[in-house]
Amino acid sequence: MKLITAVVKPFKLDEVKAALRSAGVVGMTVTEVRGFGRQGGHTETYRGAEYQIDFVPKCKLELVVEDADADRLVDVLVEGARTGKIGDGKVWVANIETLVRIRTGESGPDAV
Amino acid sequence: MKLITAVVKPFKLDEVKAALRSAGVVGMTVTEVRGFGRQGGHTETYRGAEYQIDFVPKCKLELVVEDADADRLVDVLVEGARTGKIGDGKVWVANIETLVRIRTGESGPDAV
Amino acid sequence: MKLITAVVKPFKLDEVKAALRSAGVVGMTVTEVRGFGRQGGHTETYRGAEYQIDFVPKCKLELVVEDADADRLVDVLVEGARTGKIGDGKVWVANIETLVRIRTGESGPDAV
Amino acid sequence: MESGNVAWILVSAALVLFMTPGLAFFYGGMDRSRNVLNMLMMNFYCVLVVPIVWVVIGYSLAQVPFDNGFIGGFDAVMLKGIGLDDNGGSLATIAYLGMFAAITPALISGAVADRMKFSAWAIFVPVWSLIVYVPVFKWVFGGWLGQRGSLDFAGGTAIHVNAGIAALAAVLVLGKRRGWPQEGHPPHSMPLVMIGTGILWFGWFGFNAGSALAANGQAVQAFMNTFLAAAAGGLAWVLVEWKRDGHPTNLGAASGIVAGLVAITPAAGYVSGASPIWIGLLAGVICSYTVRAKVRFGFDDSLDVVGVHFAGGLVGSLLIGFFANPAFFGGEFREGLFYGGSLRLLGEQALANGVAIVWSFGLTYAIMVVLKRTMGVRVDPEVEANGLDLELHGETAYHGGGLH
Amino acid sequence: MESGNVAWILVSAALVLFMTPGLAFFYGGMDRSRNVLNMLMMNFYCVLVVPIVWVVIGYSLAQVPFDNGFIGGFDAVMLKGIGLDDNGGSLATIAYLGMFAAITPALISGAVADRMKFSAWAIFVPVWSLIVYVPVFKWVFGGWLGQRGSLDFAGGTAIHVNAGIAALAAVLVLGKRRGWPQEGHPPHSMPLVMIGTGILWFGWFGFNAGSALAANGQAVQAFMNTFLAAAAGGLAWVLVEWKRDGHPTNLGAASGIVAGLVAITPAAGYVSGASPIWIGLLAGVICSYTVRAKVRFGFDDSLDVVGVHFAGGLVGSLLIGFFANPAFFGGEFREGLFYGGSLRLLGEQALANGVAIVWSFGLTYAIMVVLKRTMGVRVDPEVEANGLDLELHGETAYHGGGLH
Amino acid sequence: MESGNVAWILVSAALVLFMTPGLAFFYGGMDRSRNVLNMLMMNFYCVLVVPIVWVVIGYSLAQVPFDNGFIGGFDAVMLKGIGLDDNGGSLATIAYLGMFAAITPALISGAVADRMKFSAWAIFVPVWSLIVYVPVFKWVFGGWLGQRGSLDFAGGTAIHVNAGIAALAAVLVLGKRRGWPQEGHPPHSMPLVMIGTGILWFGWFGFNAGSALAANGQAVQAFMNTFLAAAAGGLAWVLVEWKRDGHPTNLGAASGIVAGLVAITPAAGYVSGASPIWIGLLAGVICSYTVRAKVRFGFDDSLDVVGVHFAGGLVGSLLIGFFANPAFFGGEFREGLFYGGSLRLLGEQALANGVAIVWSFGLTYAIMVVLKRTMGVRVDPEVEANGLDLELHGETAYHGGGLH
Ligand SMILES: Nc1ncnc2c1ncn2[C@@H]1O[C@H](COP(=O)(O)OP(=O)(O)O)[C@@H](O)[C@H]1O
Ligand SMILES: Nc1ncnc2c1ncn2[C@@H]1O[C@H](COP(=O)(O)OP(=O)(O)O)[C@@H](O)[C@H]1O
Ligand SMILES: Nc1ncnc2c1ncn2[C@@H]1O[C@H](COP(=O)(O)OP(=O)(O)O)[C@@H](O)[C@H]1O
Repeated sequence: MKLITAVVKPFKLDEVKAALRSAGVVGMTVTEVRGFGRQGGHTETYRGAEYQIDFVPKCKLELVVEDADADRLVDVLVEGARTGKIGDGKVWVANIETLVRIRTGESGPDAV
Repeated sequence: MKLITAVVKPFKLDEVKAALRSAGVVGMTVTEVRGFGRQGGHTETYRGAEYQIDFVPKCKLELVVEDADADRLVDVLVEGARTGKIGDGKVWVANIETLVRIRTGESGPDAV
Repeated sequence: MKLITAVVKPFKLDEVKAALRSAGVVGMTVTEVRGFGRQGGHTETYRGAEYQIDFVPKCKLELVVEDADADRLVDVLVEGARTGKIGDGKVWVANIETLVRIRTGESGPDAV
Repeated sequence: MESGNVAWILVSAALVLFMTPGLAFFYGGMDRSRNVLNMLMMNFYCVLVVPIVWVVIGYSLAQVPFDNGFIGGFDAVMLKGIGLDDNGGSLATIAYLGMFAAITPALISGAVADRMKFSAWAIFVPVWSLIVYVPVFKWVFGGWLGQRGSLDFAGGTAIHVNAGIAALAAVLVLGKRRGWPQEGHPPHSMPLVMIGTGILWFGWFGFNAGSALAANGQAVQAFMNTFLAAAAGGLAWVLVEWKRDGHPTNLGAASGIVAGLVAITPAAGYVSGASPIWIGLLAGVICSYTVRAKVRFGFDDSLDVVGVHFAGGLVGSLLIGFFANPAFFGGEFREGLFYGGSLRLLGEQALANGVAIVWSFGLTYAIMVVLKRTMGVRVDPEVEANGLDLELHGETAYHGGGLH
Repeated sequence: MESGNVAWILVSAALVLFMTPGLAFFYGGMDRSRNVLNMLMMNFYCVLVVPIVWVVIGYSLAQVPFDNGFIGGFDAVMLKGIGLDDNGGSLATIAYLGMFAAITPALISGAVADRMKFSAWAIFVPVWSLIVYVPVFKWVFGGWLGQRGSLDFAGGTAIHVNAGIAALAAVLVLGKRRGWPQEGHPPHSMPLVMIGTGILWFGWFGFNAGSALAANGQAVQAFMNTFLAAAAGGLAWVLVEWKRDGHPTNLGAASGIVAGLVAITPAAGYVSGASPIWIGLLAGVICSYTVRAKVRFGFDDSLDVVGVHFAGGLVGSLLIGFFANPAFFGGEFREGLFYGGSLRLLGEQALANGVAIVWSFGLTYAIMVVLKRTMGVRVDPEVEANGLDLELHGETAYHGGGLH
Repeated sequence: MESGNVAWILVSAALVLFMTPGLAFFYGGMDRSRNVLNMLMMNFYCVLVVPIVWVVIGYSLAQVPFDNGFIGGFDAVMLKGIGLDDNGGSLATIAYLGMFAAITPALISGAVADRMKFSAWAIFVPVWSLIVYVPVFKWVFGGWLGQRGSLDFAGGTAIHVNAGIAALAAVLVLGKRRGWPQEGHPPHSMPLVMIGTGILWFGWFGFNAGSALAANGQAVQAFMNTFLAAAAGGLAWVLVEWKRDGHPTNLGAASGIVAGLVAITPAAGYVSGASPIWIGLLAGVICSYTVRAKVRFGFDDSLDVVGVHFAGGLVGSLLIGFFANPAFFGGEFREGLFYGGSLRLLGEQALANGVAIVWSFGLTYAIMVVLKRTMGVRVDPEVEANGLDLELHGETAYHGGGLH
């Protein structure tokens, strides 16, 4: 099975979620993260002193999916998260060995 | 070596931690995450307007373990996290190549 | 490509970031996490009652890098994060299959 | 003026000043975490600019000469001629009224939340104060509407109806938030909302009971009315939503408290006995429904300024026509219907509010249109998406952990 | 009544109203983030329902006729016959006392935190107010206990001991929280606790010094005592824990401040000089130990209502027997032991508290048992595990980031 | 004393007490989340220890005998001889002044944030109060500096300049924070900063207008001045930074409000008309630049106590030399330059501040050096890195989620 990890802009989360759902995804896990990248950070000024904030807020999605679905879902994800502006984020895919559903103990594709 | 990732209900965290500790685990990393799944979210009502909150709070555990321990620890984890109710979460296992202990630079099983 | 994951002490984050940047890293993703390990937690006392806090704040870094850079960057990371005191954290490396840049759809090393 | 009265006016003035931060937290807690500072800033800005405007020219236009029914003049510009005789009584009153001038435009900020240019707000506030607030204030307190016999003890018409309808005009020009009403935005910090609520109620005793401008029986009754109407309003809203939506909520309690306070504001010095309880209950029930109007009619009043302040203020102001009880106060105003009065008082209340509504709606709309055509009133979609705190103010509300 | 006195009573009443939100934040900050809104709601609910109960019937039962030693009557139901003569003095006092009625049951909420059904709380509060609070209040203030010579200036017996022992009765019926005492739950927001603490101390000046019902010398001394006892209580607790537990903590400072305030409450208008410092120090030290009783004796008083309010109130009330100083006040009450008095005053203090304890414990226990048998008092284990905010109120305290 | 005046002093005293928590939140919000509790504790500690020190010995040294120009004595130790005659007037004043004594050292805490040993702070506060605050207070209010004709209405010299320059001395001994000035630390919670700001402004009405020690015309003018100077200060700072840095910020508004309040403090009872607006504007503009001095001159004044309180206090105090208007008040003090006065008043202001600066800087430096040589004033680098909350107080500000 595959673990798809995506880092996206926070305000795109709802759209991405909706797109994935339409594509048949029934589960995923999301984390608030901070990204460092080409987009660069921003400057905040407090009492005239500038603070360089390098990390910008992002959302990280993790989805375990069946091998066969991976490519298609990566496309859906990329589609849904794209604004075309710098900082849209990344998607990467890794192989995983087992997936277990805690409630039932089922494993493999049945556990998705 | 293996990376075990588990998404569990927050109030089960202490129990899971205790179970893993008894099973010999000496280290792990935990993240507050939000889960989307069959459990569904919930509705909050503010001034009579309903807000659908799709994401429910979960805890994500990550443990790097020796290959030989992986299966056993997955079982311990599943055992400790189970309530039998929907939303208990998932466990998945991936292969990793190196593990390094920053303090000493040790790597491989010694670094766990 | 490789996914380098590192768990480090929060106050080392800036140094590690700077070191990685000098080593040519242009992107990474950071998460606030809590670590459980040999370092142990601490005790807080509220109205005379002791609470054992097992989890200590850590920062988790994730970097997707080209295969050829992985070892070097792990070294840079370990170097930058080390204080020599217990609790300095771990680094592990996993293989990943694809990396896609959402903005452009580029994939593989070009997407880093 | 007796020292006890001076003390009471000063305390009341300090309490009303404290209400603007309270309002900021009430609104700010309801907002999303990426816009909370913009919300706080819109409110705090009002207490920075309005006090200056008020003493430089506003007070003079609003009051002096006192016998002019339509507008004051320039005699008291920059407090000219205001001394400390009468133990400081008149100056204390001017300071006290300045607090009201400051919080009134702040009320509007809740409606325009999340999308208004701060630069436009910076112009809107002083302009609105002078050409909307000041005349309505004059007409109601001592001017032609007041002289005809309409009643407004502490600013139901002059403040809540006025700001509430202005909020409607403002959002009609401004347009809806991106994604509204499909996307919901629950309060980012309910404890902050409740901090604001506590401060508001506390401060409102100064707002209402202070309006007697003396520590006397009328002040005491206004105090008691403020206590009871707020409680009744909160209780009513909580019970309605418990039945209707299934849960008694903190935001319901807070909203009902504010609705009750708004409704009792015009009536506080004119009603007695169980009347404040009825007024509070009615306001709580009614406002728990009027906040839904925005979705039905499609105007995006972000934090329900229309549903709470306009509706609550109007309810309270009209209910004076039923509950006014001059005999109790030994006062020289008309009886309400329940105390043997004719429809005349209710008619005057309707007229006064009608005039305020037309004036405020029309002129606010005009100000917003002019601002829109000149400097623009709305932030870019990207600014809206990224959050106004960072984009407009270069600040972030919360910085946690080691990530900075 | 002089305007200065009216002003002082009104200010004091507003300050006491502000204390209930303050208490909500003090308790709410100590709670976990998934139950904080339930805690706030339990407190705010008290200021919604009790004011109505108080003016409709409570005040009348508590006071009128005044010469009845056991219970008032129905003469002043819905404020019947209360006018604005005496410059509003009597009505001001009724409003002021209404604030006390509202905060007293709110104190209990800290004990039952995290597991009580809100519906049961909604019934408990008005019922408890009428059958526990009102009689004890009557007996202590003007009724038979007061007539015998026991002293309670601002509600040590009538409020803190009363609510504190009721808290014990309530948790005995309610049972322990899931996981208690093995699992600990540190405060989810110490800044919120300290906001509550600041508001409480600020408001307590109205609570204590306002109880003189005039801006006179006794009020001033009560004010000074409130200042010093709170400081001494906080200092004592901090020093004890610094020595004992190794750290001076904010929660210790806050708890000691509250303990000092509770202890000085009954004594504030009867002691002078260095006495408030001693009372505060003793309360701080003693309460820093009594909060541990719950673990030893196994009753789950979540936020230490028994350890702080019952213990602190009792300490302060009994210390009157030592420190009362009528000569200083020119007052007609008995001397304490340190000022040449006999054991009589101490005896009366013990009797008054004993009576309050028995009545309050017994009836509170009975109310809780009836509620338990009828509607149930405890939420389901799953509700407890998931948090009361979401389950009972359909709200979440904090919504951050882009995840909603 | 009339009841109205007693009421006003008591209210003012309560307001000033409330300012110390307000200051704690103002500073605490600006701090990082791992040091916020240390910051709160440093502030709250002041209201625990100073009240005791004040009544035991401080007040007596600071005031009694009144005709001594240099230092009081031991006649009023532990309030000896202070009764309730004059309706409690003198005791009320002592309580009121005790609030000022408590907040003054608290001001310094902002400078030493993030690195001072709490044990050293615990000694520093009472020692500093007695040997720095008390003499300066005496000299300025009724002592030789005051007798020469320098003016300080509510503590510009005695409190803000005094604490501000002491802050400088303290950080010179203490040294810079690890990583400063390269590493920046934005405020961890701007809403907390704004809660503090709201409370500070609210309380400052008691600080300034209360200093008239009566509810009279001078109090009213001081109130109006406090209102206008704060508004003008906030407005000025916001406009400067909007132009200079590109954004109008909440922290700018808050800082400007405080700067305006600090500057009007010494002048509040001596200036009138548009003067407070000018004073506020000047203070806002000047302090928005003086906060930058620390980076240029390399002293690490963490939260800008020098830049705001020292600079603002000095500006306000010297401006009295221009704006003082005795005719308006019917008062017996010298005219400022703009009201026909000579340079004499300005000279006296300069002298008084000069003396305060030398005394305060010198002795504070000495106290800090002694503490450094004996117990040490600075935490270990590791403690600093891990955060003072956990290391010194065994507490963590926020506990969220299921992770504990
Ligand atoms: N090599 C990387 N490894 C992990 N995360 C990355 C990497 N590069 C970028 N990211 C994440 O993706 C986000 C967007 O990347 P950025 O370089 O800013 O823009 P873009 O993806 O449009 O080129 C970053 O904020 C960071 O969270
Ligand atoms: N395919 C998936 N990939 C990643 N995380 C998942 C996936 N499916 C579920 N999860 C996580 O597991 C949690 C529980 O899943 P859910 O479907 O609600 O219940 P159950 O595991 O009992 O079937 C979700 O909240 C989510 O965090
Ligand atoms: N086996 C593991 N899997 C995942 N994370 C781990 C593991 N062991 C330790 N960690 C993480 O590394 C951090 C440091 O580990 P710890 O054992 O305390 O010290 P050290 O790495 O110096 O031996 C922990 O807080 C935890 O976040």
